[in-house]
Amino acid sequence: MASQLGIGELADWLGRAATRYAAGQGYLCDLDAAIGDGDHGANLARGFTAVVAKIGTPASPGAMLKSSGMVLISTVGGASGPLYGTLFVDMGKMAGDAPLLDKDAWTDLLKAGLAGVMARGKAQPGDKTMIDALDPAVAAFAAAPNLGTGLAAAAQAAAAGAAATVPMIARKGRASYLGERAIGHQDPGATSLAWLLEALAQAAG
Amino acid sequence: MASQLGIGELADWLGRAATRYAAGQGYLCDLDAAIGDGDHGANLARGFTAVVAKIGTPASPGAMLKSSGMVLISTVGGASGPLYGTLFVDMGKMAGDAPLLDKDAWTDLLKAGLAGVMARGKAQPGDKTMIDALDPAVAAFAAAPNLGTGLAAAAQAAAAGAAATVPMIARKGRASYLGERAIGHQDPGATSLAWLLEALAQAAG
Amino acid sequence: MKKLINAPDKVVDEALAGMAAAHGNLIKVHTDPNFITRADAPVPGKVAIVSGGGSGHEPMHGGFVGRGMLDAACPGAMFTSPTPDQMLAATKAVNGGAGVLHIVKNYTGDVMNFEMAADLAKEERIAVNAVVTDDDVAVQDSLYTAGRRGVGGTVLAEKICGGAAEAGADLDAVTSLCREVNASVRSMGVALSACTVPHVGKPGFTLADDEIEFGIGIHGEPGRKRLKHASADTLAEMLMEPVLSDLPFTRGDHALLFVNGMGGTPLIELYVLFRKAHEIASKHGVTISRSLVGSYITSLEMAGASISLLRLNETMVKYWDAPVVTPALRWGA
Amino acid sequence: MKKLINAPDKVVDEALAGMAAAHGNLIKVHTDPNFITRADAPVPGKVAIVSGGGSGHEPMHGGFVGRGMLDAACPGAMFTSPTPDQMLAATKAVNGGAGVLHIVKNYTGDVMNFEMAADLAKEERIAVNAVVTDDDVAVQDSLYTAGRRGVGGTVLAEKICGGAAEAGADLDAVTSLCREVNASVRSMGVALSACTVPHVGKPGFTLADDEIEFGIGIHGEPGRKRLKHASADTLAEMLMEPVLSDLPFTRGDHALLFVNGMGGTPLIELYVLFRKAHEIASKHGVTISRSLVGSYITSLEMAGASISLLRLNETMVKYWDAPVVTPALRWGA
Ligand SMILES: Nc1ncnc2c1ncn2[C@@H]1O[C@H](COP(=O)(O)OP(=O)(O)O)[C@@H](O)[C@H]1O
Ligand SMILES: Nc1ncnc2c1ncn2[C@@H]1O[C@H](COP(=O)(O)OP(=O)(O)O)[C@@H](O)[C@H]1O
Ligand SMILES: [Mg+2]
Ligand SMILES: [Mg+2]
Ligand SMILES: [Mg+2]
Ligand SMILES: [Mg+2]
Repeated sequence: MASQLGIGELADWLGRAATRYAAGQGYLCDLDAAIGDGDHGANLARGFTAVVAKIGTPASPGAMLKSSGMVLISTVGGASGPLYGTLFVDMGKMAGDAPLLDKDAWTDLLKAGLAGVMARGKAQPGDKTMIDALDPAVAAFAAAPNLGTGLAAAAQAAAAGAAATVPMIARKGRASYLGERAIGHQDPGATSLAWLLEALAQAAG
Repeated sequence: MASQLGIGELADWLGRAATRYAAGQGYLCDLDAAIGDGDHGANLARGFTAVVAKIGTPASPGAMLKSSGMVLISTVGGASGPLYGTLFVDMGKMAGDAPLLDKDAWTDLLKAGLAGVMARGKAQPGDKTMIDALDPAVAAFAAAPNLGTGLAAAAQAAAAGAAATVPMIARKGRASYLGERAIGHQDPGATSLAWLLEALAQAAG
Repeated sequence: MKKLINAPDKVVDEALAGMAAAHGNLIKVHTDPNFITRADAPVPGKVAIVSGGGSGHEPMHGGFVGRGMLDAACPGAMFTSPTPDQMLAATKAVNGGAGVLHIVKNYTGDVMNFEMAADLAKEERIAVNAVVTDDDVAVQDSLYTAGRRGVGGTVLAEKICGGAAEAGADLDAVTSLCREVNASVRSMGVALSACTVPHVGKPGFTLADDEIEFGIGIHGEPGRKRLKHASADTLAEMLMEPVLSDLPFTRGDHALLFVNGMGGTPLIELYVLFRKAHEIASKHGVTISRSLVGSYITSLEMAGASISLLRLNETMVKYWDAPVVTPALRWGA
Repeated sequence: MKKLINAPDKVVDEALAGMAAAHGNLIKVHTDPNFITRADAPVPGKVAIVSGGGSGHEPMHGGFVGRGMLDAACPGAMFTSPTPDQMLAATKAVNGGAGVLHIVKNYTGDVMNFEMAADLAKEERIAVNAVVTDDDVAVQDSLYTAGRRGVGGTVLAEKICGGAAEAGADLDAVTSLCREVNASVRSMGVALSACTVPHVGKPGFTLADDEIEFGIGIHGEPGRKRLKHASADTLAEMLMEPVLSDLPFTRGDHALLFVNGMGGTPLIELYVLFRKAHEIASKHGVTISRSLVGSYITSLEMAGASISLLRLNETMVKYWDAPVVTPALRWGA
């Protein structure tokens, strides 16, 4: 397990995410059909497939993250497009030109991404959105001793956060239209975000 | 069993027919759904209900038959409206002003009705239409010794004629669009015509 | 059966009341007997056009009543041709002294009921011509059938003849134009699902998930054959082949392509079908110079579509383009 | 799933190709990114109106592009809001120098994507205003929801604002008219069946034969509550009650009544519903002086309907009546 990640690991991450979304899109769509409009899996599969197809050879991890975010913004659509797009763009901006990203850099990146998504979508923890996976993941990562344990902890926290959305009433996104009927269903965006961090942990080592 | 029928028996006949169509409209619609458009039972139920509602106290059997035919023409619609309407109107014309109709009169009436329906619809026996019930019924009636046996024989022949439509390919009406797919289904119009003659036999005693 | 209705035997009357409430500026709804006339009928000196048929095909025909199309429409019970008293009353109401054309779709019931009405109208000294439309290539026109059915081409005939009548053409001219349109158009349809006639309460047939009915009419009846479902492009080929070869359409023809929904098929799918039908026509050397896409002649909530192709001449184009102001078709004014 | 399509991921592009083939005289279809403009865009000196949203709602919005309504529409993937690059490209393509109004239905995705596009357009010095429509009374507008959804009222806003823009109103005037229409319209919908998103392949929910979803949006999602099916008249009461009381509409109001089909409901049923809704409005003292009946904002093949009621003022009536020449709405020219 490396103590820093470069564009090779990032490309691996995005590839793993794309594969995961392509394979699991039916499951995510089912989650979204229950409390949304049934397209979340297809949206992300389309977006990350495009990211991988257009990835090229960017100069730095930051450039790769930014351009991936732009591709997501222009291919995903829906609520998750601007949100996932902003996550990547804002992480990319924070990464600057650094060729390699260590634990501290990743802490900054993840915090910037979280802040960006929260600014864009105005959701708070507990609103039954992807924030419920991302927010605890960022906290768990920051608290971990090193990059490897941090990414593993982040993935676990995100999965736990996604699971914790089941009993929630939604206050943002389509699921909020359902009121109490949203109870008992896991949020698709929180789930897909947990998958993203799981892919990152795998790519890191 | 009377040897002549007057407006009392005719009113009874029309009432029995109306009741029969109202009760059996689902069955007729099912037959029609298989090889037509599923409305035959509803058409006749609507028409004969109107006949009974508007029957009033006509001066003669002929007047009653004619006005019933006019009501059928203006309430049934579809293929069966003009055909059943013509059947009654032409029987009524043949009946003239006679207060009572005996076996010979009924032979003329039924022949006139059959001729009218065939002129209007241009169907021949074997085309899988109501003619396949009416034509053998008229022949059976004419061959019988008296009114009572004649009406019973007519009802039986019509029922047999309707049953005999099952293996036919239709050459008239909607069922003709189906080609060989019409084989195996009994013609709804032949069936309803058999019911009409059964009601007549019952009304006659 | 789940429908937005109150009772099966009230659907037609209540829908007519709804049409009257929604389109009072364009049409007038008459009851007992039921018929719809354009609001300004009769138009003195103009040939009047009357059509009609069973209900359940909306917007046809009531939605086509108005300036530049039909003067009157007679709605029968669901999928049941209207009765002669309706057509007689409508014919009298819209007769502007220049005669009346009955446009009748070729179904035994429609033909007989319109015939009886025309006879009655003639007794009242109204000049009535009738044209029976029969554009459906799914049925062979032979001694062994009731003849080809009138389907999508009827809508085109009503629009074009309406334009001609509005422009002052006389009864014989409108009549022969109607015959010409009917002779120049061919149609074919496919169902992906059945429909449920309200008073029947269950679907006219049942299709497995991978089955379609090919060569359907417009009364929810099964078609010529049951086939395996296929892609939109394949279905477009299967629909266009008999349409193109029957007339036949030839290289250099200009045509109007009408992709019609059966009632339950969303518009986006009709455009997918249109795309391929247009491509097939072009490959065949037929230029599509006019188009119509939408659910105009329907079978209640049936999923499916039909394609009609009309070989155009200058007169037809002129009257197709002419202003039309009806609830369902409207342009140019 | 049985649809007239070739492949789930091709539906949108192929339908756009079909629209281009069918309506080349009215609209222009651009690809990569996807957007539709009126054929004569940009119109110099005219405020341009851009809308958009997920596909599957046809004819909205692409069918509303043309003179007197939208200058451009951006179709997203099925039920998925379009992306900012589409709105940016459309905005640039139709900008005639008088500014661009974005009409955005209130869904998280649509709002965010349009916002990003507006930011980018402003960077290119195009004046962009945005109005977010939210006429759906099924959702409570509160801190606990994403706010009311934009539904049927959006169609009315697009028509009326299109009329104003065509008549030369400036960007601020068109913008405030749009806000006013949105503030004056309320809508409510009911589903009798679910719809199937092509790439999902199965219905979004399942209803028993006697169940309905009440208070639905337009994305095939379940509604506010599942209820027992009822007669059309009862459903009309249930839909009209919250619509009338929310604004509230009061005695003496003049209104436009829009009965909209969700895609799979036949027109005849919409008229049955219209009849009762009209009667209820009248009883409430609201005069229905304009009407719209048809499937204009849909959820694929979903069976069901929505009712929108717009309190009219003179300006709205004037621009509602103004000429419109689009594939789906057309009158007066
Ligand atoms: N305001 C918001 N902030 C953060 N996440 C949100 C917000 N609104 C929605 N989401 C997330 O987006 C997910 C839905 O994404 P998706 O289905 O792709 O978009 P749409 O709802 O437009 O169809 C939800 O499950 C939720 O996690
Ligand atoms: N040309 C014809 N001559 C005699 N009977 C006919 C003819 N065409 C149809 N029919 C009869 O009419 C019946 C159908 O009647 P109905 O369903 O009421 O009318 P429609 O076919 O218009 O829906 C058929 O079953 C057949 O018996
Ligand atoms: Mg979604
Ligand atoms: Mg029938
Ligand atoms: Mg019928
Ligand atoms: Mg979506």
